[in-house]
Amino acid sequence: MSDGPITSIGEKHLVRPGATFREITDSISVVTETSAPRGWWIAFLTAATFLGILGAAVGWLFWKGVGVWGNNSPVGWAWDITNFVWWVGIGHAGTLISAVLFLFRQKWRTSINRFAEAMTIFAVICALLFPGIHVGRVWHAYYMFPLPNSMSLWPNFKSPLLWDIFAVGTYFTVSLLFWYVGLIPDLATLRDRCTTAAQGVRRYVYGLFALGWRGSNRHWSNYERAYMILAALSTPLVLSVHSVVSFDFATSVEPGWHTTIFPPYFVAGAVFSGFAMVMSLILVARVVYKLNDLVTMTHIELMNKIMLATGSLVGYAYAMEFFIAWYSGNPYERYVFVNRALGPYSWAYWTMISCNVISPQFFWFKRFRTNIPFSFVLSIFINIGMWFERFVIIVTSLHRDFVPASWGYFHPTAVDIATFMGSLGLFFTLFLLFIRWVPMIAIAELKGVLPQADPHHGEHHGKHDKHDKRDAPTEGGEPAPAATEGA
Amino acid sequence: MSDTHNEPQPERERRPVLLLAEFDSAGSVLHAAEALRDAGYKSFDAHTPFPVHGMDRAMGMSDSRLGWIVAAMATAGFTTAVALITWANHISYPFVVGGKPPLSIPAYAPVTFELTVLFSAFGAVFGMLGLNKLPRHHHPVFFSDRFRSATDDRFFLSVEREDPKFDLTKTRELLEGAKATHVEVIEDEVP
Amino acid sequence: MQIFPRSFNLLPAILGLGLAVGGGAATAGVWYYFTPKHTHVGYAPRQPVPYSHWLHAGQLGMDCRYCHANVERSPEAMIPPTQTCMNCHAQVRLDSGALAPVRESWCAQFPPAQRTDANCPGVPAERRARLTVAQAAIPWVRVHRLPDHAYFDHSVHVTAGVGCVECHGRVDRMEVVRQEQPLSMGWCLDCHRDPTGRLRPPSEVTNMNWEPSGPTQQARPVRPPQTCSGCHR
Amino acid sequence: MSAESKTDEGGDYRLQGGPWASAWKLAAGAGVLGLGGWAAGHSSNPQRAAYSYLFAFLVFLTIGLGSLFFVLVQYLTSARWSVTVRRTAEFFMVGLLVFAPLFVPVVLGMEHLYPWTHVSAEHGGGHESAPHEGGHGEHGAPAAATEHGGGHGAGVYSQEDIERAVHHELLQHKAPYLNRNFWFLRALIYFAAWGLLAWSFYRNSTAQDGSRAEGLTVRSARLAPPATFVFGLTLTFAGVDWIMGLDPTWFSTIFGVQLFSGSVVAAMAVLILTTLSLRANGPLTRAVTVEHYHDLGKLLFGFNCFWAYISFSQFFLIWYAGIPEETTYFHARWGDGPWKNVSLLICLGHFALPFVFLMSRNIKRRLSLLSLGAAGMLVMHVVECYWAVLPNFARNVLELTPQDPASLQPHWLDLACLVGVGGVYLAVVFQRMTRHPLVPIGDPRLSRSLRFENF
Repeated sequence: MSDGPITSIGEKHLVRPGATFREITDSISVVTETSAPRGWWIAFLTAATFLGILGAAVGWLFWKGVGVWGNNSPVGWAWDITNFVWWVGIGHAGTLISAVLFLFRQKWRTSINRFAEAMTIFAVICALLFPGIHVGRVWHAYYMFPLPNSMSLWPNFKSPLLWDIFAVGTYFTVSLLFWYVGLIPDLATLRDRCTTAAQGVRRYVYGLFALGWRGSNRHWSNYERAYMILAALSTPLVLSVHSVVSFDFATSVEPGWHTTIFPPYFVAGAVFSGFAMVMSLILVARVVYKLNDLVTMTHIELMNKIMLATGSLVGYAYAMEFFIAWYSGNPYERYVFVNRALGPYSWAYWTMISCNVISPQFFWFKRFRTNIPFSFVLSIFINIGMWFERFVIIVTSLHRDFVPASWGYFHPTAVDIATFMGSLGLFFTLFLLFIRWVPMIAIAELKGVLPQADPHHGEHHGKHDKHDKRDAPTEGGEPAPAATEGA
Repeated sequence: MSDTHNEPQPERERRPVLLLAEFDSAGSVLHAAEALRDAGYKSFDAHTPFPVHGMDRAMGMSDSRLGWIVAAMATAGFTTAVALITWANHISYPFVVGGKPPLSIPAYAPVTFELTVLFSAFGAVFGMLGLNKLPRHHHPVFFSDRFRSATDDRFFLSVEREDPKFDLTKTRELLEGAKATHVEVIEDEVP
Repeated sequence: MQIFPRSFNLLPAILGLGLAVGGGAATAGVWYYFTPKHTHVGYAPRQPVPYSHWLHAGQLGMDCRYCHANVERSPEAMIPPTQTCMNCHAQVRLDSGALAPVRESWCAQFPPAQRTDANCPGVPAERRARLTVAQAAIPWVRVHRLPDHAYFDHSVHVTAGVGCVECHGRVDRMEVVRQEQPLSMGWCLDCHRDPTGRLRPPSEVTNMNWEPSGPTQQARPVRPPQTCSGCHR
Repeated sequence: MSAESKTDEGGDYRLQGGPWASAWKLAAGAGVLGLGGWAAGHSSNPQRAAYSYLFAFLVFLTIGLGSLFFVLVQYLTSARWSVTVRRTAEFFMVGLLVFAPLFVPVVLGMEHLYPWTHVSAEHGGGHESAPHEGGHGEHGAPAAATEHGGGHGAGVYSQEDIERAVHHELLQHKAPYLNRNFWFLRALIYFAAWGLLAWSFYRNSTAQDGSRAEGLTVRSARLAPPATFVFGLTLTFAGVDWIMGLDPTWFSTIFGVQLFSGSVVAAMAVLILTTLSLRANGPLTRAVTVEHYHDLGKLLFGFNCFWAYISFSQFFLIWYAGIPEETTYFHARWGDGPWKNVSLLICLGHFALPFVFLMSRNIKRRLSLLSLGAAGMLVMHVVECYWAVLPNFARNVLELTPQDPASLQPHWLDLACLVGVGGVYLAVVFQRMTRHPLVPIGDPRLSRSLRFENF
């Protein structure tokens, strides 16, 4: 079944040729079994400090009320919703890598999907923080759920904000399930590697969460079906989530918010920023934990290509918005877009354009796609640019409303900034804990793409008759093993 | 199952419950499974670090029924969402917001979609666990010390005592003939 | 290597059962204990003066509006001023210790120089000098309290024919006033959605004993608002 | 690697006589007949002929563009499974070349199709340009009559007058884009781009049949990313120019994406149906298997969901915001008139039914059922194109409200144009099939595609 990659047309090995199952188990598991390197501790303490800042900022918000933020008429939404959309967007790459690339049989995903899924979960946690605190009165958060209450009041199912709750809540739940289902076999691996009595606690904890997994083929059969169904569910889900987030804006009649391209444009932007974040994180982890054999240049190059594609899609959406703003003949619409480019927030607009549209264009060239420091810097730029995209959409549309008398300019307060920095702290704290204690690369899946995972490996070598059982339906389950990109 | 585990219970008899054969490659375990299937065994299982392509057919298994569970849950999610929205915004508290009548079908779409997906995902995960009878933290195969490499780089076949063709010597011979590198008998208390 | 004992295989069943029981208990608990039905109903604070509605409104048959005089004209039903009490208690039960705060409140409004026997009936002379102006207000404790974001207008309800008893219960039987109804939004909405059975002729609004006889006579067509801005203005 | 691929391509994969070898002649005959019908209609009822023709043009142009996209994606993702069906898509792709000449009737009818053609860019204010060619007295495009006062009460501006004045001003504003010269220039660019792309990929692929040069795969893979860029932009603006321009006051930023999604659905349906038929009649029998159809079925299903998502997004945002200048599009297609039924048919037939039907793995693997699904999608694609174009006929030409039952009146010209454009296009496609093997026999990934199995 599987042959090596066809190198003459540019296909490459995804894992170092000759890698054994044992090597893969060892190289990934060892990270969770040995004490953390100093770099981990430095990063963790830094992240935890920022997490503390988040606690302080949010505590102060609860104590004083939402007035501690810079939001004010006419900019009633600012950093809170910007951060929310930014974080949700970052989550999307995880699902894209785990689900969409799985369905499209892009086997290169196996080295990075666990990583990206974890990132999704933590990013969505950070995102969920903001709707939770954005009114400053957290004890009313239950208003967002359809619970019977003494007010006889139900949430308004015609409100995009409620759709957000359902969309992001579902997204978080499904991502968590997806991640956990993928983890079960690997947790069993970690469980079975605990041999000495000193590892008793580890054994119990990993054993508990491994649910008694014993690699049974009768289990694998249902497991793989479940995994595929989850992937198939996550794919439309990931589209829906950022589409629903975009509805927060696009269902309104606010110039600059109400354009029909918002749903796919937001999704493209989300995937774009998500890949940038995966790239930033994985490049660091690759250096710190020496994962060069598992996360190869092929992965980096492919991710850069996806960033180029999604960045261009975002550029397409910017262009269409601008074109239609003019073409519509609607003076308000036109004003908003001219104001974005030339008005008081033009600095933000041009930051966005240069980070999101111009900078990924470097990835047309292989020299830049395969340059690690360059990729790292650019991924940071993209993250910044995508934050500014949400800022530009939200703040520049609001700061000039229909009544010129109420025009204003938004200034963030220290609490705004601390909350945002703190959410980064929350994200990285969780992420570092994940790296430390959970296999950061899907062990079982990676083994499945090695050449020797194919039961016919080294048997017939292309001589068996391919055509006789063509039309017999194959029975469920196994990924065609091929340790190469593309399928 | 309900016995207390800590105190030794000498009156309980330990009997062979499993034959566990070890293999060193995906190919050999696949062929051994085919051999068992062809010999008419039913209650046996393969244990592999990753799903082995073609093993379902080699073991003569039927297709997973998970899809039906998910379909049922999807229907349940869809119905729940439609009922919830209709009840909340059309029957319990009919309400005109933003010029939209209480019964606004297009506005149903987002939440209905999300709940359908949510329920389906629950169906997929918990259905999978249910079909697999997991979590099951205690299992006879874990009595084997060699079995720990089933999640690393070794491949196992286990034949259960319940199988009508189970026979300590004949089955062992069959497994050893199918290139098993090691065969052991797992004993357990039989209630 | 067998890590977990055999009994551990009961884990899923226990988890499922625990989730069902625990979740059910938590839901039921929140459902009841976190609502105004539990937190508000039955609230009967001690008042600075043990004023008895049972005596005044019940036994003596005083009309609600004698004290809560603005109820038909204003959003607030009004806590009566000391003046209202003193209309009678300048003569009646001047020796009652329980009424001392009322008499002192009346006295305290006068500058010390004017605290004469006529102005301060029933207040001993040595008390009169020590009274401060602040004591002119009797610190009545409010029993029925709506949140600030809920706008409620007594006059609208009373003139539409909502009897006092509908919201405040049989005040004429209360020695100490207590909150009878939850005053939650759902409770308001119950009536706003279908007020017919709860309306009476405006002349009978303060009648605690009124029973409907025949079709209800409405003062005017009543269509209570159910929109947000009806109450949250 | 190449040694191995040579062992695999055993079959010749060429059409050896049979119905497919002469199909192009049949198609060409039908095309000539249909275009003759259009010509007759053009002289008797030029307005209807213009709209019917644009509808048919849209139906087949989108199939060609969708096929181009399919080919691009195979190179973008270095796909292996699809190599055996790629050539069939390439035939439909190279058929794009014929749309430039097929565009002539659209140009001939543009006076009737596009109301902006009656507004001159040069003159500001309320002036309208002199009619360009032929008699336009009867069409009364919305922008045509500010000076008549609309025929209602002297001296008072009626609502209609105001609307027309606003309309006219809007078109004045858009004149830098919506003017003849630029419009022609853009059309030229689109056709040049599509022709160039289609021909490059086609030539690379067919040249490989003989040379087996793996460098050609690399070359196509290099060309694919920029080609996708060009493809996206040209498709979008062609949609804006030719379809959105039917109602020049209406606008939607998602329109290009919507057109794109429908194109891919149509192309996937055509690909499934064609390969199934080729398989039944000859050379693809062993090359394209159930496994490939399973994947093609997934793509059909997936892209149809994408189509539904995009179409719903467009509808939903316009419905929710309820801004009059946008809702006109759906008023014309929903309202309470006959088009509402077509809209409902599209909701049901283009999304709900195929969604349930094509979801099942078994149906995607049962070829008779899959072909039923694909045929249904193709029919709904035709309905959708009709739905996109013809309401503007009622509005621009007949000046009917959407509620008027006469706003939906099928015409024999619809069918004639469908046969005409389709015949010519398919003649080119089928003729290409007789010239080259039906499988890219030189492709280095072919052997993997032949052995491909789903999981």
